[in-house]
Amino acid sequence: MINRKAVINVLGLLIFLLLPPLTQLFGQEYLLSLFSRILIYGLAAASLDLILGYGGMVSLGHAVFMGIGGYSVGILAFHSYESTAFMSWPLLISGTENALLVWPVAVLAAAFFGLVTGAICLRTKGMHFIMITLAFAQMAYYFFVSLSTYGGSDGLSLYNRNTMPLFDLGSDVTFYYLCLGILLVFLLMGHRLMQSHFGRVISGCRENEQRVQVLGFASYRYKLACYTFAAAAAGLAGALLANQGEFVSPGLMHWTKSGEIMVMVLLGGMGTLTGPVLGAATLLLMEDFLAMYTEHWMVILGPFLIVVVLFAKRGLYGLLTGAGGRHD
Amino acid sequence: MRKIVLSLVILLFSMSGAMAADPVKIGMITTLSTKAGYLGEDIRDGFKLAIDQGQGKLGNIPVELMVEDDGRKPEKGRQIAERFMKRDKAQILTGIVFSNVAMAVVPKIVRSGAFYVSPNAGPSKLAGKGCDKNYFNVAWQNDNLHEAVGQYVTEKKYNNVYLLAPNYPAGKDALAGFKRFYKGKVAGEVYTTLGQSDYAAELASLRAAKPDAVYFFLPGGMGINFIKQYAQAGLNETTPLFGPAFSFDERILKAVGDAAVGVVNGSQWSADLDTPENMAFVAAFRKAYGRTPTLYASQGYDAALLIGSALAAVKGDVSQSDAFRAALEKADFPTVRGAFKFGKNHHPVQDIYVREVIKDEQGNFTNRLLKKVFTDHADAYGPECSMK
Amino acid sequence: MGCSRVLEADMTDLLLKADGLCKHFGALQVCNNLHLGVEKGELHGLIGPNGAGKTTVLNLISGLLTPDDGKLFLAGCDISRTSVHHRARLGLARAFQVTSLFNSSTVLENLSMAVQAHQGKGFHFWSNAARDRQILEPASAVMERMGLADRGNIPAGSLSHGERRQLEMGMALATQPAMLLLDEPMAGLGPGGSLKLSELISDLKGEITILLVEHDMQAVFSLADRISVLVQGEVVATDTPDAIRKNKLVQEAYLGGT
Amino acid sequence: MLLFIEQLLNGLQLGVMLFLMSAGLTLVFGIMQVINLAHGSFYMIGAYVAATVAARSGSFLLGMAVALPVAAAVGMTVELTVLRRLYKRDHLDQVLATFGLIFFFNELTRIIWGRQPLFMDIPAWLGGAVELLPGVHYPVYRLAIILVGVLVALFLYLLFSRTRLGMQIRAGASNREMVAALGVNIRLLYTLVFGLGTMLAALAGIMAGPILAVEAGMGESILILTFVVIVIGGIGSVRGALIGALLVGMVDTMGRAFLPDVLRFVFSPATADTLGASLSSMSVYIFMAMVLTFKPAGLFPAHN
Repeated sequence: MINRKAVINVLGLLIFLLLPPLTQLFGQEYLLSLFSRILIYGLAAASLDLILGYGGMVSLGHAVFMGIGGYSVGILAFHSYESTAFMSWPLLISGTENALLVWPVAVLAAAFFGLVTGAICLRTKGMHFIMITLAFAQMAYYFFVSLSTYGGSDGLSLYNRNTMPLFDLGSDVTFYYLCLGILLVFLLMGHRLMQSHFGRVISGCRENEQRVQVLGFASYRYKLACYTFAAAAAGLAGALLANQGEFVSPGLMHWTKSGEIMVMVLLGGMGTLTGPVLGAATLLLMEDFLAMYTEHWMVILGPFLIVVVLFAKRGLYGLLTGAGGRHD
Repeated sequence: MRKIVLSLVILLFSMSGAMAADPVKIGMITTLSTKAGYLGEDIRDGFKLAIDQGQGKLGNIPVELMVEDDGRKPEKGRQIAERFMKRDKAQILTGIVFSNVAMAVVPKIVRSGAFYVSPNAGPSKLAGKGCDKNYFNVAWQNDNLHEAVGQYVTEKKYNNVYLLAPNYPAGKDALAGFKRFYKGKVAGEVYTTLGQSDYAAELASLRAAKPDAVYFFLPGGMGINFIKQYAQAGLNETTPLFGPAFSFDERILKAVGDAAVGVVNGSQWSADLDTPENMAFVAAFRKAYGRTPTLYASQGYDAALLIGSALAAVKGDVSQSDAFRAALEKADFPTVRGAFKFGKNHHPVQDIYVREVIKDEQGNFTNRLLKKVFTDHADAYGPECSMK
Repeated sequence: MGCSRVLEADMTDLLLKADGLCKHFGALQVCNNLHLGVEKGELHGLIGPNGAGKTTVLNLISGLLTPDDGKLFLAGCDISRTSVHHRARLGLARAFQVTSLFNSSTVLENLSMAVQAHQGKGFHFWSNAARDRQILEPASAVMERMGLADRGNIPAGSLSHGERRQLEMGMALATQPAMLLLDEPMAGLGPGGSLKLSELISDLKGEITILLVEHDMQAVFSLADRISVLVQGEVVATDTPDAIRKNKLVQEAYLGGT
Repeated sequence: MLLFIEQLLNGLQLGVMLFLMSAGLTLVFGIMQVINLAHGSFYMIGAYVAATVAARSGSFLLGMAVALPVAAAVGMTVELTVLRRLYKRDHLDQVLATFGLIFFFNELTRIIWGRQPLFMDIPAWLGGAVELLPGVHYPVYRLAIILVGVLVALFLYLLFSRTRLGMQIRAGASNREMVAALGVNIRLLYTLVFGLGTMLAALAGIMAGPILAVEAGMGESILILTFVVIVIGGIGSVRGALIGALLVGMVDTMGRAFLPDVLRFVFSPATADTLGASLSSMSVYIFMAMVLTFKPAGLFPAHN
């Protein structure tokens, strides 16, 4: 079984590595940006998987962190074009397009929002947790919708992608490989994290939180740390997405977006980290290709999701690898 | 099996046919799904009508129209634009309904050297600072219709108007546009939640403010809800309602019914605009699709004709981009709006009317032209545009 | 408030002291001015008729419930309002009546979690927990002691009922507690299983202070140093097994109950 | 003051609407433990069918008479074909499957009825407004909605406290095995409860039809509010749904009506308008976050 899983993973990696030359060979370069988006959504979905699949925290507001990451890029770029300061008190923050500055800001901003809202959300459980995460996401959504300085619901358009030494982010191929690299690093980190002592506690919280507490772990702190980490990763995904599309809008934080990310995780197979990437690929590709054949593509996508739930209990990744999701 | 072979053969023929004629590809990114899907449908149908009337040609040049649904999502619109440009090598794109999609997609298109002709959305940014030589708007700048009603309301000596719009930039622009020409007092200015469906609380406050007229901008379903509830609250009997044409197109009127009768709204076009081109268009549209065209359909149709006129000028060779652009700028096409030309920011300079909602003899709800408010009206953002 | 893990040095005579604990659910008073003292090193039995509130008492002690009134001291330190995990960190371990394990994890992983908790290794993000010898060794030792040595790689969910009980005990033990709360460890076990568990418990006697709640009277009376009798949320007697056997109040409570 | 009374009525009416939706959802959740995101789709189906029948026949009541059983039938079919298989499954599987149902139903209505929003009018006998107090005019139809809500609340109360079926349902919510052991056909019971929940959603949709735009996707905007209601009220509790619905209705209406005015005391009018509009959009969510911060299980948790 391990072999089959390894084969699938290596195969997947090979496909992703070879995509840029392949698309060039067949003259389908436009696919590259679609696949960049798949990688970015894969990152977001995998980060959701950390809290949802491993930690049992079902969040319906994960997209908000993408939105915050994206807006960090958008707002700083906006001030850079306008040559104005984002903030002049208590410390001067001016706009910038340097990825090495902007992306960490995006990650920190998302992590901070995750920390603060997580501290409140994690007091609740189950359905209530779902709804309170949604509540915070909706608040952020309406906040950005009415924020007319930064375009409100129309969003913010970037003139070009962020700059980075050594890498030309404007090149689709470079950008694609950068996304791939970031995703791989994240998957590796996530994998190690979930095998670490910390990961054990997180998985324990999903299965039996009371037991974890009785053993002497302050489960709340562990969950909050995990939630914050996932938020940070989603923030990075948002920063990447803003660069990929050269655009951010509040639509990025709408609850349907959070729902889509959740669908990606479930579709691919939760508690597997790689599964959600597969889920992201499946959902986005289906959306794209079905739409080419019929305007009514949703009438096919809907039942497809139901069929997956009913017949592939552990998601597509489970179906492919033959092994289960989660742990066993 | 035979079916498969047959369809393969058909496919091959159609492909070889395509190669022989080498039609100009036009990519249409529009919104067909979501609640707002009917807007994109009308733009597409209007555009298609022009192509069908030319038997597959625009400006006597064979064209191939590719249509895809953006689902009102900016990133999806962008994805489609990229596919049209990179895979299909389309150099002419059109179709976007919503400003937020346009803001995400249009800059990418025009910067890569392709042309974009907007049949609907006209965000102020693209008319002002963000204008581009390859971007043409054949509909209106977002503020235009609001400005016309502002002017009309002032002419009619209303002096205490209550304003209502959703809390998002287009909503604020709309009211700003109205106020640009409205000279009276503002009885109240209310911003509602985007996507709100129940307006009972707003209507109660509105009644309490005792305005002598109400101006609202609530596109799509929000408008349907508002107009119905406005009439149900009995306000239409005491306080006249004004709005832009967006909430009074023939398809919305069908869903609103009697509640909208008598409402005056601003538009650059009307189905009863008495020009030979328009009469022919309305008749042809009714025949082809079995419904009265909306202003969106007229804009789609005009966009197609405009593109056709420029295609004819370069004999279908869009790669002569300077010549193609020059031809577009001339706007030498038989518009259904009577008069049309471009300002230097490639936005319309056109007449704007107010219309009144009526119930015609057959019991259908439609608009009747009331008055021409502006002649050769241009938008307010042109001076910010650096193009000459 | 300056409470630290219970060490041999700072132990007073009473390791655990409950001082007038009260708890009610709606109109139901399940714990009523309860006083209980457990001496250091003893095996203290807690018995009582059905519905006397034994499990509630354990929940109050371990912190899963907060008392409406009264105080609770562990080694002289007030823990009445502290959290579950804090009490555990102070050396209070609990084995549940309905076994509470990580079912999809293996026996060894379950025990490792407990050892990890004891060692306070939670915020280690990078090292592989499955290869941490500092954890594996004590976990294996407990596994051996609990007689589960050959079941290490079996998911806890697939163990037999008796084995699950043993593991449950092991989990509590692996945190090297100063005090162990055992909630009906023999419940649902056959005679063989009961015997095995009795042996395990008597093996621990003297090493760890134990509060044992058990239905199996024979086991309690043979294992316990002292026994408290709980009736309607109140401790009516605390004494040696022999004295309890002869206690009239106790006989009344039990005979009256049946 | 008069305005305040009118706004109170508006809040009440919105609350009643939300109650119709949330009663069904909370029942289904409390009894089958199913998170049904497709609840909004039944609201939409109710509105579409009623609008179609009412347009053809000219009778609002006939529209309602047809739409209720049709929606219930659709609901029960969904229960039999999809949801039944998900009762024992993880909540997340239910979320995914019912998310799929939303896509399906939205697109299906677009295929059947087209993209055009449908028209539905207030029946003539419920048109116009009445003067409740001197100076307080209120649309009759909105009063009718309040009345329908009161009737439904009464009906549910009687159903649960007086009828055998109702008691079985309640018992089923607290202890599934026990009810099965008593020989109640639990599968049939579930299907019936689901049908009832669907019908309540459809009723909300029908009542909303004449006020709102009948369009594909109309269910989602109210769905989220419905979830807010049942979470605030305490999941699984019909009483909680009632109180939660009224609270949410009030908070939302009052926020929209008075927040900008209140803020004008502190801020400049322009700032107050914008800030008030943003805050009132969020008011319901802020309210929910506050409730859950202090009562993490909602106001009336159904199970201890």
